[in-house]
Amino acid sequence: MLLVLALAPLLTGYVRKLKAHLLRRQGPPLAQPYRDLLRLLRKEVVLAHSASWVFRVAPYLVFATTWVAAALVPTFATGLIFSYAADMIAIVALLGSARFMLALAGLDVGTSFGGIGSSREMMIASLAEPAMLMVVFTLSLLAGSTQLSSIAASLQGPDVGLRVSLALALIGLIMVAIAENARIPVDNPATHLELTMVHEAMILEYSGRHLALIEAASYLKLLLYVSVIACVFFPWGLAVAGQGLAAYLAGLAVYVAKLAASGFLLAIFETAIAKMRVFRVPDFLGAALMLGLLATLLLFVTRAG
Amino acid sequence: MALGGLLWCIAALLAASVAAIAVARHRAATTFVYAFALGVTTVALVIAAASLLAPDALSGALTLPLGLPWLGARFRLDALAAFFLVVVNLGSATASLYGLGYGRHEEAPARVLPFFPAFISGMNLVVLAADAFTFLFAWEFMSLSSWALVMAHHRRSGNAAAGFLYLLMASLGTLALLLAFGLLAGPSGGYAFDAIRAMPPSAGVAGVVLALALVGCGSKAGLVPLHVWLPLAHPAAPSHVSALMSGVMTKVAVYGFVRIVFDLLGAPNWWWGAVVPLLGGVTAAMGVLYALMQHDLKRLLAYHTVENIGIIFIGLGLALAFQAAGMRGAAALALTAALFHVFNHSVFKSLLFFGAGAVLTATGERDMEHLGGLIHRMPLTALAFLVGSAAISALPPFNGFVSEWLTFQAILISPALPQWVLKFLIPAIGALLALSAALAAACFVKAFGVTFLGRPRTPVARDAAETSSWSLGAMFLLAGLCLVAGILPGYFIDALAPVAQALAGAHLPRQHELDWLTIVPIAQSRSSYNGLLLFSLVALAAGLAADVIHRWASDAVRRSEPWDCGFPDATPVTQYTAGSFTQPIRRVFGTVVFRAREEVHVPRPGDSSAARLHVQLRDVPWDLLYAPAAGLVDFVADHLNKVQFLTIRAYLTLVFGALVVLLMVLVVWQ
Amino acid sequence: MSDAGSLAVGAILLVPALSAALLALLPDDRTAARLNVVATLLTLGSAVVLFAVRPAPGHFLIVDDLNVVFIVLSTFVGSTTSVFSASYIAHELEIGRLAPAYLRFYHAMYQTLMFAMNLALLSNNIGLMWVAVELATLTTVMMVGIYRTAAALEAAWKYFILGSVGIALALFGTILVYLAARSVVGEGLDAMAWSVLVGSAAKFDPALLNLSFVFLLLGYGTKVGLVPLHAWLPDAHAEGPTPISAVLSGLLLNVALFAVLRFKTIMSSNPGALAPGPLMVSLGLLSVLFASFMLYRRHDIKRMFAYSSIEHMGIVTFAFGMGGALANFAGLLHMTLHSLTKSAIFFCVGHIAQVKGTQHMPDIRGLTVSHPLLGWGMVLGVVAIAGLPPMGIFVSEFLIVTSTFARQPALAVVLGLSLLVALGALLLRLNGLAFGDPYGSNEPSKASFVPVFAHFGLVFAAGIWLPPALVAWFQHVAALLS
Amino acid sequence: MDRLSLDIAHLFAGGLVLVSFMLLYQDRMSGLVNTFASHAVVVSLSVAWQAYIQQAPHLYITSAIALVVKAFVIPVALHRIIVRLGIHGTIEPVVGIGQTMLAGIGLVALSILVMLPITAQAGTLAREDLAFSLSVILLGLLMMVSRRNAVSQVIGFMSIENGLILAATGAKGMPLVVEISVAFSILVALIVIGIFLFRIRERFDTVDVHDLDRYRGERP
Repeated sequence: MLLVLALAPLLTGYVRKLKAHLLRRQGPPLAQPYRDLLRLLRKEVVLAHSASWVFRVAPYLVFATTWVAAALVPTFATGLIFSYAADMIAIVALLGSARFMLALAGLDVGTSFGGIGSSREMMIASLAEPAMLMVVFTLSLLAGSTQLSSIAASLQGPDVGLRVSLALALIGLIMVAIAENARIPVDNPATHLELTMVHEAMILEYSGRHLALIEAASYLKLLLYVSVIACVFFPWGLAVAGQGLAAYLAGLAVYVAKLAASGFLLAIFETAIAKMRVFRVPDFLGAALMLGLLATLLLFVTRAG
Repeated sequence: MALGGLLWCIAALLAASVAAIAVARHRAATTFVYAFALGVTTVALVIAAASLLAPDALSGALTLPLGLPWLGARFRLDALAAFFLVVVNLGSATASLYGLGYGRHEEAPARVLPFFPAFISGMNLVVLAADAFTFLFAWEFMSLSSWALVMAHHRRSGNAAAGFLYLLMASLGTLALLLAFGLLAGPSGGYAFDAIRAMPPSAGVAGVVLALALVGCGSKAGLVPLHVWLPLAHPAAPSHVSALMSGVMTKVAVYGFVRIVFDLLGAPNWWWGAVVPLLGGVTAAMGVLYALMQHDLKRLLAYHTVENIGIIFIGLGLALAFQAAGMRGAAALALTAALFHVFNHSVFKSLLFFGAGAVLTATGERDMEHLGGLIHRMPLTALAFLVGSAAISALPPFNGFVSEWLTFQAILISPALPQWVLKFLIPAIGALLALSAALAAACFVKAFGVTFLGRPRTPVARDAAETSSWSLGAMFLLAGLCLVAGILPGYFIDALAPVAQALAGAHLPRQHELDWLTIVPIAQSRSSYNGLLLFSLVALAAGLAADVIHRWASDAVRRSEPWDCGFPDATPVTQYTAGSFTQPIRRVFGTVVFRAREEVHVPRPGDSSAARLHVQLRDVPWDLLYAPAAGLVDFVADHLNKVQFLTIRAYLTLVFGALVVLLMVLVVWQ
Repeated sequence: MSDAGSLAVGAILLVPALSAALLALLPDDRTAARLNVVATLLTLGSAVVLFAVRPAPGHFLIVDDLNVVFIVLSTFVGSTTSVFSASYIAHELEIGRLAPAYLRFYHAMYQTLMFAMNLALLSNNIGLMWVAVELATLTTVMMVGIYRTAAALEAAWKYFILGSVGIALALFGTILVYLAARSVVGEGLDAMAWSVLVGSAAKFDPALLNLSFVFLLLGYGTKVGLVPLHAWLPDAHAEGPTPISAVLSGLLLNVALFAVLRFKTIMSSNPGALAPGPLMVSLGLLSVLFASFMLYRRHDIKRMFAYSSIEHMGIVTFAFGMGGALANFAGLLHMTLHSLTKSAIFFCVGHIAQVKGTQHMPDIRGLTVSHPLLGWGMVLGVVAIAGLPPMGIFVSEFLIVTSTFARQPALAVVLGLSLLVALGALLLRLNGLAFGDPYGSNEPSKASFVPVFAHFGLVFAAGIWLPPALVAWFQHVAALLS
Repeated sequence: MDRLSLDIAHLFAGGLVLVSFMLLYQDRMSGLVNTFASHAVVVSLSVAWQAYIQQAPHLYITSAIALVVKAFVIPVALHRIIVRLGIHGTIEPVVGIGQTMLAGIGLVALSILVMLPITAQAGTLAREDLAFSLSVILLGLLMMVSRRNAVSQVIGFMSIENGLILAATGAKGMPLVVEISVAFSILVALIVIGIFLFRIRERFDTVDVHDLDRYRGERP
């Protein structure tokens, strides 16, 4: 658990740095996110008069749920302890509850921007979640399980081979990940332009430690998705429980490498693509949903063939 | 004997309703009736729970010399009945508890008190009935008493119409069931369920019966497109009655379906497993979309009932499909998921309606657009309502998630089914299910956020007052149940085992022996969920973070105006309203599902009048089914009505014509 | 034994006849009303005696299983109606709608009507029965026209014309039956006696029987109010005094139906004759369908319930037409319960119309608020007549629909749907009548609720529990009919 | 003797049908009433003949009643009414006389068709009589249906009664009760009709049933 907590900001910082480089800027140092968090933590909290306890509790819950969810993903080794506590559906649902709380918090103060944020966020989520679940279907139908560890394990197996549906699922998952993490082209974490912002609008009223927690949560989320993609579609080098420390270290190394690679790809993607209008997002995610469904159905066809 | 005890409870309830007629005007009547109902239903609840845990010991049959003389009124208590009795009496007990406080605000107690116990007893009778006549009698009695409750506030506009539509649809359902039982019983009139079980109908007849049962029970449960009455009638009743109707009566309808299709109808046919889940999926998606478009809190909840009924029917349909394919274990899983969701929905839907009732009594408002900021004035209600919202949105660690998770697991087994139609159909239904779950979350963010959060939009909302402690007690009881059933689902699933065993011929592996109280439907390697662990982990993490932060980092707080991206204007009008919240989703789905049309009237510059957004939604099933039917009746009535105004000579001509026709018939005959 | 029975029979016939004569002479209206009640109660008492002992069938009179049910029912409803009529007529006198002279006439006619109906039920001679029905028709015609308003006279005139035509057709049918019987049992009274006819009907000439049944069905069916012979019924109910509407719906229709049943038994005991079932089923179904649609456009409350009477008579005819032990049982039950319910409804309606001073439904609103007893009585009545539990009609409709669906699905579906249509109309009206904000005068009603709730109590009890003796009785009769 | 008596019976019965057709043909009030009188005469004759060939003296009573009441009393009364109401004018039948006649012929054919299957067991005499009386009844109904005027409707009704009497007397040995009832009913019927016409006269200018209908409760 601590590992993911430690790694998450690093990933974000890494992506930011890369983007800056691609834009010919010399971006913030890798450790910048850590500094942000620490500074925010030390600042005092400014609360609106109309804020209720929901507003104050939300950050902790958001952070905690996301953290737990991230910790449940087999990052560098399968069959970790507690991995049976929740399967992939549960993880998706956990993220869902985090979003639920956040959206409520966005509505709590009673400002127009919080409303915009929450409503758009829920609209996006209402499409992203089914898409995600469809991907989960594909994988679990393939692996005969919804346990991430066993999915990874079975995908490691030789009999999987290369499948159309897998590719589709991968694309779908990536699209969902982009949407869920409020990256370009769905959302832009770096802007406060009211017409376009979604995630930022929700947390507009936050400050101090609350903001820190939420930021941390979003870092974790990014990490979570990346590592899910990594461990499911590129399951090589995952250590299996009880193989001993060496294996764990190897797995860890491979894992970090994977993170680096995917972060790199993400950065390139983001710089290459422009932000889209809010009401194009449904089409985008609808496409993801369709892909997921298609993947599921194609699965039967390929099974049949 | 358990059954006898239950029947005595029912008799006591009926007696109470008769007594209530006499004493309704008295001031203490409210307390008396609700307290009595609370006591009796609690007893019934205990008996039912006991007989569910030990079905072999306590189940039994009984025949009273009532109803059809040569048949008698037959009652039977088996595992299925016991489970639904638990649901019914749990809901009724909490409703009575809530009523102890809520009933004080009732303006016309004489129109509520006599029918409340009658309604409860009617639902109990339906579940216990063991022959067609008693079943339908109780069924219609239930509808009738609830109709009376819907008509309690008959002076409020629209309630009379709601009651009319309700009773009409209920009678349509009863008619369908009547025909279904007519088919099952055969010309000899073997109305007893045992007799029907003894001679299961042929495949064709069974198909017709299934269709009739879908109409009959679906119209009561609110399957699309038979749902139109539900969002009108449920909110019209007093809130604790709405809770009963929405949370419990729809479950009685589900019971009727299960009893007929799983118990009486014999072996299912595979296409049943295609039709029923499809209906369920459509119902779920439509229901939640309707709900999103509502600004009336209670109506929104009613539409969510439609959605959850859809989810339940998905589970039931899957069970049928698996049964037809002979996959007993899978059938048991699907059935358990459906029944568990029945229980869960009854719990959190009652909770939510109680919350809505509290809001209603505190502010006199059902329209969310006039509420807001209530969390400051009624924090406890808000907390309970929040729990309910999380539960109905299928968020862990609450109970709603567990049952939907089980349903997903059942869907994931579907590829093993032989029929290609099902192979392709059921994952699509899964997509619908996921969609409706996500939309439900969105909808309850709206419901809770707009009602309780933000700043009050009207004076009534600003100076609302917390509701009575009785009502709060009822709400927190249910909220606690939501959490317990969410983190310790194993025990509940085990309790459902005998039901699944009886209906599907198999049951899930015993859950509560597993370490850490994990639930494992099929196999550890396949899927598992541990609510307790998740809950404790999250709590741990949150506590840890809070602790760390408050110890090492600052915990200073400064209150100030909201920043709002630098906008100083702080009138509550600028808040996001329910309408604006759902606008994106309306844009996405509305045009397809509701033929939604938005017109924005922006005044010309210089014109100081407010800009106006007019949204028009159309209820497609209504336009396609009900409006034509009503039009047809009107048309026929209009044209036949001319016969009322003929001359005597014309009437004589009718007689004459009849005579001549009959004589001709005679001639042709011979 | 049997002489006690014949005594009872004599009482049933003589008490009404004598009291009719007496009432015609009696000037004082209070005592007249009381005498009216007493007479009907006496008749009821002597009718109940027939359960215990019954005389041997004579040439003109007979008491058998079939008509005892009808007699007790009609005498009972007759007595309760007389109680109701006492309070109703008193009010009519107050507001001066009836002159005392007409009142005397009214009471005399009431008893004459009782006499005629009892005679029709008791007669063992098809000719005598015909005369009795004719007499009943004439008396009711008189009473329908008693208010002497244009509408009332017009209704009476229509009733008279259609009724006499029906009676004429029935007479022709009767003659045909006699002809059919004559060649078998020989000339004379025997050829017109039920007791003889039923036994030897097998040897009758089928063609004659068929012809006769067509005429009898149309003739007496006019009285039953089967569509398309129904035209007199709604107006006669709407324009006459309410007690008469109650008696019409509750009793006279039954008596006519009783006649049809008698001839049906003859028909069905002759193998060569065409089955009477299909004719009755089609006429009954037509009536149900037609009446349930006609309910929608009604503004006059009494006329609406008159149409509902047509509907229910259609149901009963349908049931008897379907035949079979179950359906016949249901038909008998339905007929009994319907006359109880409908007369009770008319009691309510009468008081409501008197309190509100109108029969025009749009002007009657919110009764449960302004007059709780009347309003809830109305609700109860509509619930009962619509066949919803816990009231008894649910039982009979349950039996009819289910037993039909197993044999003739299409018919059952049509029947069920038209019942639904009727329910819709009744509910629509009930919403206006009983609920919403009250409208019109709020003066308390000096109504006597004993008859109303006595009837509803019986109907309710029938819905919950049917006494085994009654059930055995009905089953026996049902077996006779099929 | 039998053969001849049969023929004579037929003669009367057929005559009655003929007169019914004449009733249909009439289009003036006074003429209509007179034709009805002759209708009654024919009936009484045929009844008397039946009484003769059946050796049933009580039938003579019936024939006498028919002769007195319907051939004289009622026509006179009707004439009075007509005069008082001032409606000797045309009767304005709903459909033209021609079509009415054709319909009548159809009805007669129908009644014969209906009677054909009846076995001779019931006695040819009865059978033929029945055919004729049925057609008389149907024609009477047709008359009631095809006339707008209350008086002519009453006449149609009474011609139906005549048909019934014909049938009843044709039925050999039928007990007296029927005749009494018929006479009785006609008597009462006349009283009632008289009362009604009187009252109606009070309220309306005409007895045309068509006008009465305006006074129904629910005309929208």
